[in-house]
Amino acid sequence: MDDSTKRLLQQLVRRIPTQMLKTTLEKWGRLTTEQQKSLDFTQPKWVLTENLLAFCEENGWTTKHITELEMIYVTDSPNQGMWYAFQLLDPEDDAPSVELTQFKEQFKIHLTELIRHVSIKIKKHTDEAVWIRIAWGDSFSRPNHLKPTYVVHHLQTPYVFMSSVTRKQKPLLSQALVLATRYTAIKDAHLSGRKLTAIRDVVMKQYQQVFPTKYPSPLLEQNQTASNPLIKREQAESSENRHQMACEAFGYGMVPQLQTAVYKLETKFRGITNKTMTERGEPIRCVVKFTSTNLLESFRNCASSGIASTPVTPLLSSITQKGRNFFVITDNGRGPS
Amino acid sequence: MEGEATKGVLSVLSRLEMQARSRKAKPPQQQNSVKELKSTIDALITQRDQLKAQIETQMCVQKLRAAMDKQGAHEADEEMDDGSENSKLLRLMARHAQLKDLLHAHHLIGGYDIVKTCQGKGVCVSLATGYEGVYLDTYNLEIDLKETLRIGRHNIPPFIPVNSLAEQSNMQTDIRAFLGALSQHLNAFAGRKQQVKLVKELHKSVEVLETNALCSILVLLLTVPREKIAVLCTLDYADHTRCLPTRVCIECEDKELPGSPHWKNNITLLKETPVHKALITMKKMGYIV
Amino acid sequence: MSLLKPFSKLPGLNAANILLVENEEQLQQRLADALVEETAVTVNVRLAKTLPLPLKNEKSRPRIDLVVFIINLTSELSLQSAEASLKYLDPGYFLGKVCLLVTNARNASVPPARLDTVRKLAASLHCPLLCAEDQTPDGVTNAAERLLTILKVAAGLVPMTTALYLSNLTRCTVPSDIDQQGFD
Amino acid sequence: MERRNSMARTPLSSVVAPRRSRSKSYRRSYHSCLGAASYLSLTSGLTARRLTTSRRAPKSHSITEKVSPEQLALLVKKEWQLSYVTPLHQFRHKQLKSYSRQLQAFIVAERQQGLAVGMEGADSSFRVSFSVLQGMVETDDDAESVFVQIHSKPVFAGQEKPMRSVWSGWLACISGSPDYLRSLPEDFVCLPLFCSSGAEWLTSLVKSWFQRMFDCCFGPLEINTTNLEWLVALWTNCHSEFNIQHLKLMWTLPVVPPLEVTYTLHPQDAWELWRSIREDVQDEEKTEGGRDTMAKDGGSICIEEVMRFMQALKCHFYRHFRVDLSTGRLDQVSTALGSAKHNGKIKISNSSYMITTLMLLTECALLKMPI
Repeated sequence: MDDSTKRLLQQLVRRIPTQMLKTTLEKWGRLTTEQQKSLDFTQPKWVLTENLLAFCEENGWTTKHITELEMIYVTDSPNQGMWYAFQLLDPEDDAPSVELTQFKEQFKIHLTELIRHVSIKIKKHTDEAVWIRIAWGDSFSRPNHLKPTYVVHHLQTPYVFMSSVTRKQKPLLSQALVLATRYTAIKDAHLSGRKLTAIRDVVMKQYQQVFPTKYPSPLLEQNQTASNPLIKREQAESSENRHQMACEAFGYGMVPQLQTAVYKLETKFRGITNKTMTERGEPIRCVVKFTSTNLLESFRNCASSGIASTPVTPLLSSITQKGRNFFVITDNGRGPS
Repeated sequence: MEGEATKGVLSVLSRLEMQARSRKAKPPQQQNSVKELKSTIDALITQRDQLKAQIETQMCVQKLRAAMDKQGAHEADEEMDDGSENSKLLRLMARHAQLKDLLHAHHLIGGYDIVKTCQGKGVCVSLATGYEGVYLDTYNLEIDLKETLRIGRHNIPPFIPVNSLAEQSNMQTDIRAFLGALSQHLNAFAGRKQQVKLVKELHKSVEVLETNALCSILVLLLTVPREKIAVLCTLDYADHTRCLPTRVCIECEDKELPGSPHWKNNITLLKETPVHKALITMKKMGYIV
Repeated sequence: MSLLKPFSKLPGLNAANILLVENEEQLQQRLADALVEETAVTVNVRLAKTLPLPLKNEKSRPRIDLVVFIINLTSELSLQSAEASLKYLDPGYFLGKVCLLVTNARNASVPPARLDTVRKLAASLHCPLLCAEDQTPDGVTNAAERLLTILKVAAGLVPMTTALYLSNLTRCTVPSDIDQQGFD
Repeated sequence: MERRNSMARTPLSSVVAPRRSRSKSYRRSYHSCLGAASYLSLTSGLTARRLTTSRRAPKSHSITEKVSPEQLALLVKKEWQLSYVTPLHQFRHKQLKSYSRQLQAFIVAERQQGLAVGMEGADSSFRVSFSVLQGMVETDDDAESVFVQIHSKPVFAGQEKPMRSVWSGWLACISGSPDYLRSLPEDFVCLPLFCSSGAEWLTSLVKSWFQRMFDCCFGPLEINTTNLEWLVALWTNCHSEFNIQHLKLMWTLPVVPPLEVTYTLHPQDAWELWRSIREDVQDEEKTEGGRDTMAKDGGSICIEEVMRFMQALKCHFYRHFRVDLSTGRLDQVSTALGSAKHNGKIKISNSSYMITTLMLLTECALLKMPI
């Protein structure tokens, strides 16, 4: 049990919140029952770490076992760190019939061809997604388990989600993924966020959307209190209309919790008042960033309260429609997507 | 007493005065009341004419519709002789009414329904899906009707290749083919997903080892009752427009079991009937627990 | 587009009708809930984001006795929208049947110039200017009670006082030093 | 808005006129209970609210000659929390030494009483130093700025371990309004602007000591939207001489959950927009014969230009996102010269233009003071 495993275990136990530690260890199942009982989770974290290090000694756990524990923790709480979405392009004709075992072998073969020192662990999680943990080493050093990269892929869907990956590792990983999924290319989907479930729902369209129907049932306004007969809203119809358009643009009810949206603008200034600025040739370069704990809900409230005028500008509604939260806008429409 | 009498005289005088004044005023009153009556009459007449015209057009449209339904749309056009302006209009109206009823009927039998949006510049198609009489999800797709048809907002999951379907069945010209293919894909997907759900609910003894988002692959772990041997059954739904697998393969430790006749017709059974029904019959026949 | 007239309809029996105009549509709902709890008089509350009011419910709308413009000082747009809405009021309302209600007056991010513009606006319209605190429930009930007193007078339910007389007492006046130009 | 309340007498109120004197007082008292009396009307005439219509454009005049670089280094690149201070009674610049000793004793005494209990680390030996920031003034009415620094060392640390600075703060008055400063009685010193950075408990200790010693009072000083907009204009104007690298503005929109908008402009584009707006305003003034504004050598910036610049930025934003930023609150402004936050946090990153910023802050402090 060399010290790299010890360091990995220490880092992992420090990272897992105490209330989750108990369930994660139980799921891992490598602790004997009395070892599990002897752990008192009310003690401070460093005491628990010492106990677990002792058990590690006793049970002779290897780095492999510890990475297993880490994977259980990460798959259970996927909303840590930043996640980036990538899109697979133009599938081969046998892409729809790629099977899990086939994908596993292909991915391992291709990645180890590209880089020898790498440790790969692939697991199918209950959410039907394939989780891959990659510990990178370079040509002469052993894989560094302290900074692994996680990749999540739903088979037969054109999307892959990656946690932080360095510029050097990205082309290798992309290459291996493209070959294993039998697609021909992969591109950055310009969608990132702290909650994996959120960016997956946006891309897989797994949230409630509102569409015009023949028999429109009035959408329930969130704050639809039992209206007292004495109180009448004069412009109820226009506010309902705004609310409908807001829901059409940003989804209805619980929406995926994106946190940010970034727009790089390079567009000419068109002000009604000063002429000099309008004739000025070059565009104005600026970056606009929207941040909120629940971005789509904030935008929806903006639109339904009238702060953002409706119908919602395509710039904002294309976050949900195109599944992106990074845009480059130039005067001749969208910049290089 | 004095009061009543004088009151009496005064009231009489005032009444007389009133009558005199009203008689003087009446002639002009009479005139404008007459004028009023005349205008109401004119209004009523115009209204009656309009209603008559409407009845007429309805009658014609009904006649045309009947003719159209009998011989199908095309021949009916030549049969109408007078090429006058309003007959073209009538024919158009009849055609419009017919299409509307057709669409409504199509929607009733679980097909797709189309509704106009944003002042006619776009259309929203709602594709209902169902399996074995149970209505499942409804998917919506907005199409912009500018010069070229463009797919706008939709909630169809990404593993259903909407764009490639649009190209294959060249949506620009033949939108019915595109919507038909899309509806087929969606219904097949909903059917397969429903089957997996039913397998998990009805067959606790059968373990679903693997499936994917598109439900185009299903790996089941079956156990043969007597010898408790595990059998791995993989169903591959390569054709995404149907709910039945295109390829079924069985793997097992003792090699010759997959070759045995029973299991052969089990495979054909799995190929022809939905998987949850096939499992029921296999259980009844005692091949699996 | 209907121009709101103060005396265009017959008043209801023992009824007082108030119109709350707020661009943000946040405080007006809570104020309305507090106002309708009044039992002595049946208070009808109409809520609007801006004026003019839609022609559609012209018939069902009772005669409005008091129009209250709610201005949130932290938002520049709130003041502009109130000023725009004022144009759609019949001049008859400016005889004691209009009131300005200002929130967040003590908020640090409010430039003093904005509060002065509101005070000058109120002074020029001869209408009272109330400052309300909208963060706590009792701040809202307090504001509702003060509106109720003005409403009762405006609806003519208080003997011996007319809306005009009350407005003359309560209208906002601008202290002279406000107009004094800068130091230099 | 010319003064109309005296002329537009409605007929009824003129009837009331004879009893005007009594009813006027009656109206004022009734009037105040109705809430129109805000804290504004309480301020005396002199510091009454006034709208600065124009300010001197910041010039990188050599502050370094007036103030020693080391002292400047103390003020720069650190985020200060702003407060206002009422004039100090019997404050002598000469007695700084004794003030250091008294404050040091006060802090140690408070520490022993366990007043500051929740304080992490057992620092208990302190050293306080008062010093004068020579030359940190603009007009001769301004009092010299005073800098306070507190060093401390954990108890059990050995002698050799150096004292590290745990708290610093300074009081300043940069071109305070002359007639206010001259109106102060003799033994009062006015240093309205108080900047502090360091442990919160130390800040409150220093404040309570000042309040006890010089009979003054402190209060939080926020920077409201107009002053933030002034800083936007003043800092953007410096780009011709000093590269401000970026102009970053942050708004918060009042929705649930609150939406933060960060609007970062390329410095050159921001500057060109600013320059074109200044030219437009100057052309208009030339055409309509213009008010007798100060010499228009670009020396001074007027509020009209500031408002137009902000309006142009918001309208550029509106054209793309169709969201009107004036519904929100301007929270923060930052460039390479420094950053200012609505809740009263200021950071000066470059000393060459800090005088103009400090003049603006001094004016805010003077206005916010209750007396």
